[in-house]
Amino acid sequence: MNGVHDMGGMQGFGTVCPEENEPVFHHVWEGRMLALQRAMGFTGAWNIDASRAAQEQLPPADYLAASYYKRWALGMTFNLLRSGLVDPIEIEAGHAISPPAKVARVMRGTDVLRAFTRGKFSRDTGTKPSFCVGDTVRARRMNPDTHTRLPRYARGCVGQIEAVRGCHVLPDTNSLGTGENPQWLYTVVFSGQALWGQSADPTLKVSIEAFEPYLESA
Amino acid sequence: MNGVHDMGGMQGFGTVCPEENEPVFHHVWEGRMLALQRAMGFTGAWNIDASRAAQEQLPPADYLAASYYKRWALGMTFNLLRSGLVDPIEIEAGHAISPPAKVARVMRGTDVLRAFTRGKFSRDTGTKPSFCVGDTVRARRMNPDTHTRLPRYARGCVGQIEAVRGCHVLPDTNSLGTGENPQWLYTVVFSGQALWGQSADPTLKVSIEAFEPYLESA
Amino acid sequence: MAHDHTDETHHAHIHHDPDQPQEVDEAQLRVRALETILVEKGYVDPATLDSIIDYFEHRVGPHVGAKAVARAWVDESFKRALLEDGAAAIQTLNLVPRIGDHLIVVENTPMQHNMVVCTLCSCYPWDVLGLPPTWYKSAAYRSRAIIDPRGVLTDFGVALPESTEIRVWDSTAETRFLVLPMRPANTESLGEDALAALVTRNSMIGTAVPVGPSA
Amino acid sequence: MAHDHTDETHHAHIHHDPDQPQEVDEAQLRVRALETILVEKGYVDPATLDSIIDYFEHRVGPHVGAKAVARAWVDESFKRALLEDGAAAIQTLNLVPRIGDHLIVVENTPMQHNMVVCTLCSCYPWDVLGLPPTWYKSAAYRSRAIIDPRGVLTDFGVALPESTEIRVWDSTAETRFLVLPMRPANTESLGEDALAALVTRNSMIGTAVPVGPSA
Repeated sequence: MNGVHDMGGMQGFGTVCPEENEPVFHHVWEGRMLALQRAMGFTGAWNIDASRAAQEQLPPADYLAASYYKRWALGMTFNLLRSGLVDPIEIEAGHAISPPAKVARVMRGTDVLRAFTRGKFSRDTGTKPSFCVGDTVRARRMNPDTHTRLPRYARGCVGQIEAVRGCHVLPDTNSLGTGENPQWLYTVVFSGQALWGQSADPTLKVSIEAFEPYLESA
Repeated sequence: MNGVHDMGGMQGFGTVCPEENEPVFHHVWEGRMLALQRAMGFTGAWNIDASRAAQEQLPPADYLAASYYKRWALGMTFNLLRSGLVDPIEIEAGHAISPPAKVARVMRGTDVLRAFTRGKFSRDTGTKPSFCVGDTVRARRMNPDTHTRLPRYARGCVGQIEAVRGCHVLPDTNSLGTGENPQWLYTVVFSGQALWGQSADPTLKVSIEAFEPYLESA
Repeated sequence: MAHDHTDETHHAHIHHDPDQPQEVDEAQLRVRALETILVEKGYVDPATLDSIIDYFEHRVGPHVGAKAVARAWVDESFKRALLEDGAAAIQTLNLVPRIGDHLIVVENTPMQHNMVVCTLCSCYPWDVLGLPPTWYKSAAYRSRAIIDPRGVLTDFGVALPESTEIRVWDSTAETRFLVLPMRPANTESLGEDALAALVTRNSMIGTAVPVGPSA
Repeated sequence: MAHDHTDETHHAHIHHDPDQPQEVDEAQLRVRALETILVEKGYVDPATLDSIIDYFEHRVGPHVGAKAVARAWVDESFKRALLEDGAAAIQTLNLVPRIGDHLIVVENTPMQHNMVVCTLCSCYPWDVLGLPPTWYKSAAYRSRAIIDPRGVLTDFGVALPESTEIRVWDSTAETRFLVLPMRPANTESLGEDALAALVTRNSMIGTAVPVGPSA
């Protein structure tokens, strides 16, 4: 989806403001939100791609106005309602009203350390990649109105395959719940000028991690 | 500038909601704002391109959250401060404090009808256009962080010159106050598939009005 | 997903309705302050502001474009002149003081339907249509018109034949566009004024199609 | 214009500071309500939530990555292993239960400086760096890092030689990136722990450069 979340190359967001000695959380509720996200992720009610997709469908003005963890809260609310785990009236009321739905598993204290291994997204498919290191490729012009991980700034641009990363779950379908559909994943590197034109910094190179369906020979 | 104002092709803003029997203004202040904009435009303190540029530099979340005429008010405030016609303290106070600056002219009742002719932006430069009707051109990849009228969605795409519109004031320089710098203006038409990829509506064609520096032969 | 979230996320939204009371109050105060300052500074004349508002509320509007369309429907030579130079042709109708240059009239045909948008702001041929409606200025229209025009037309209840080419004109310069819609069926007996009454504003932007009387 | 408006438009802004009290109150209430509902429904266990927070506050953080960097500076074979397979190499240090797959370590050299961003959300190698700082998640960083990385570095007070190639890695998949910075000068006498203390979080994202002791 071409949303405001896809902000690579946008101008006008001002300067970057690092904070000295930044705490892990600025407010207690931020930590609670993070923990809720992890715990709900563990239930298997939705996958990480659906989590991202939920945030991307927030109204653009809301997306930009909300802080990071507030976006998480809004995205989770969307997925709780969509999955039927929570009723709209419960969100309004702020407590449970109807009986719980069934979830695959509930995270307990003993699961926590195990749950902190980042998920494994590579899959063995027995297929062969279509591109090899050094190949010249073009990122496709594609504009699905659903979740995708091909950023707009790269579309239509020509770059080189720099690495083949294995076959990975495709977010485009996984976010929709229509399957993991694993695809070869590549690091594709573009010159700054290929992305931004002749006046770009000549010392700039940018890479994206691109799934095979995002690419075509060039 | 690659800002949220450049929203062609974005998804997620929802459906279009026409209003039956829509009034010219929904609130009295909207009409006052429109009139202020016209009256200040007449003073020559800034040009229309600077007006647009002022709105484009609003923080993106503010741009999206504000209504149309509220954006005008915010943009005008920016230009009043930038041009020195009004002091920040006056904006805070809501009334004039320091003596007025000099403006080229003030609109009076007798000027109103004359002022309602839309400005003429074509200029006779004695130059010849580089492209003719039927030429295949590519919209340049250019990403100035100042005002431009080449929308992002067209950049890097190949289309055809459909009409030559004469030499017109270039917004890119005019907005900065660095000159009218008139350039040949063309209607360039793209197939939907050139812009959006193979899955685009095959019956779609989109044209932009493109100044010659926005284009290269393809 | 992009199109079906309206209901489901209702409860998840922060509300930014531009017409909500808070926004109106804040904008109203800001504009009142601007007017006070600019009048006190002598940059603007309050009586002139009233005249400007009056002009947009009562003098200019879609009736200007509608009259030109109706004339084009009944007068082939006017239609040719309109398509040749929209500003010059409409000028001859003496409806408004002067039409701005580079008004480009684009003709709908059974093969091609035209729609006008300004993706970068909300440029609009106000000298022949008056001020743009809110939907024309909305992010929804500005963003979708060029990538999903048939979806936008559905929002307006308009369904075109699948084979009709849709041509969208993005108003990225100071040229302005007016759609010349097709004359509806069953209008052979109508005079120019009755025809003009069928020509809606939206039909001259390209999001509606004029409808004739039932047969 | 994009870079100089901060002061001039101060008075023209609607304030949307995400940390303003109103946003905090609203978010806090929303999150409290979510927690209440999810606990009452039995989907989450409150004691487990505490453990998760504890993990991120006290167990994982930039010290993990810093240790790996320092080891690579003193142990060439570890460095080769780290560049070959970041997850497997760091696993051998036994600092955290398990490092996620596809952790890609990219090495700064006098010719090339690496920076990591996620333009689409805020993907980050949290298993070796902990939670991302606010600036990493900001629209300013996500938007500018790939088009104006030298400008971004200026915001961090970092100026690289004009000839240095800047390589920005956009984390658009489940691969994660860790920058291996260059060992600073005047550190020949330092042990591994003292070296690790020089390795800041930002230097492993690519927005800082480790600084050695003064000569």
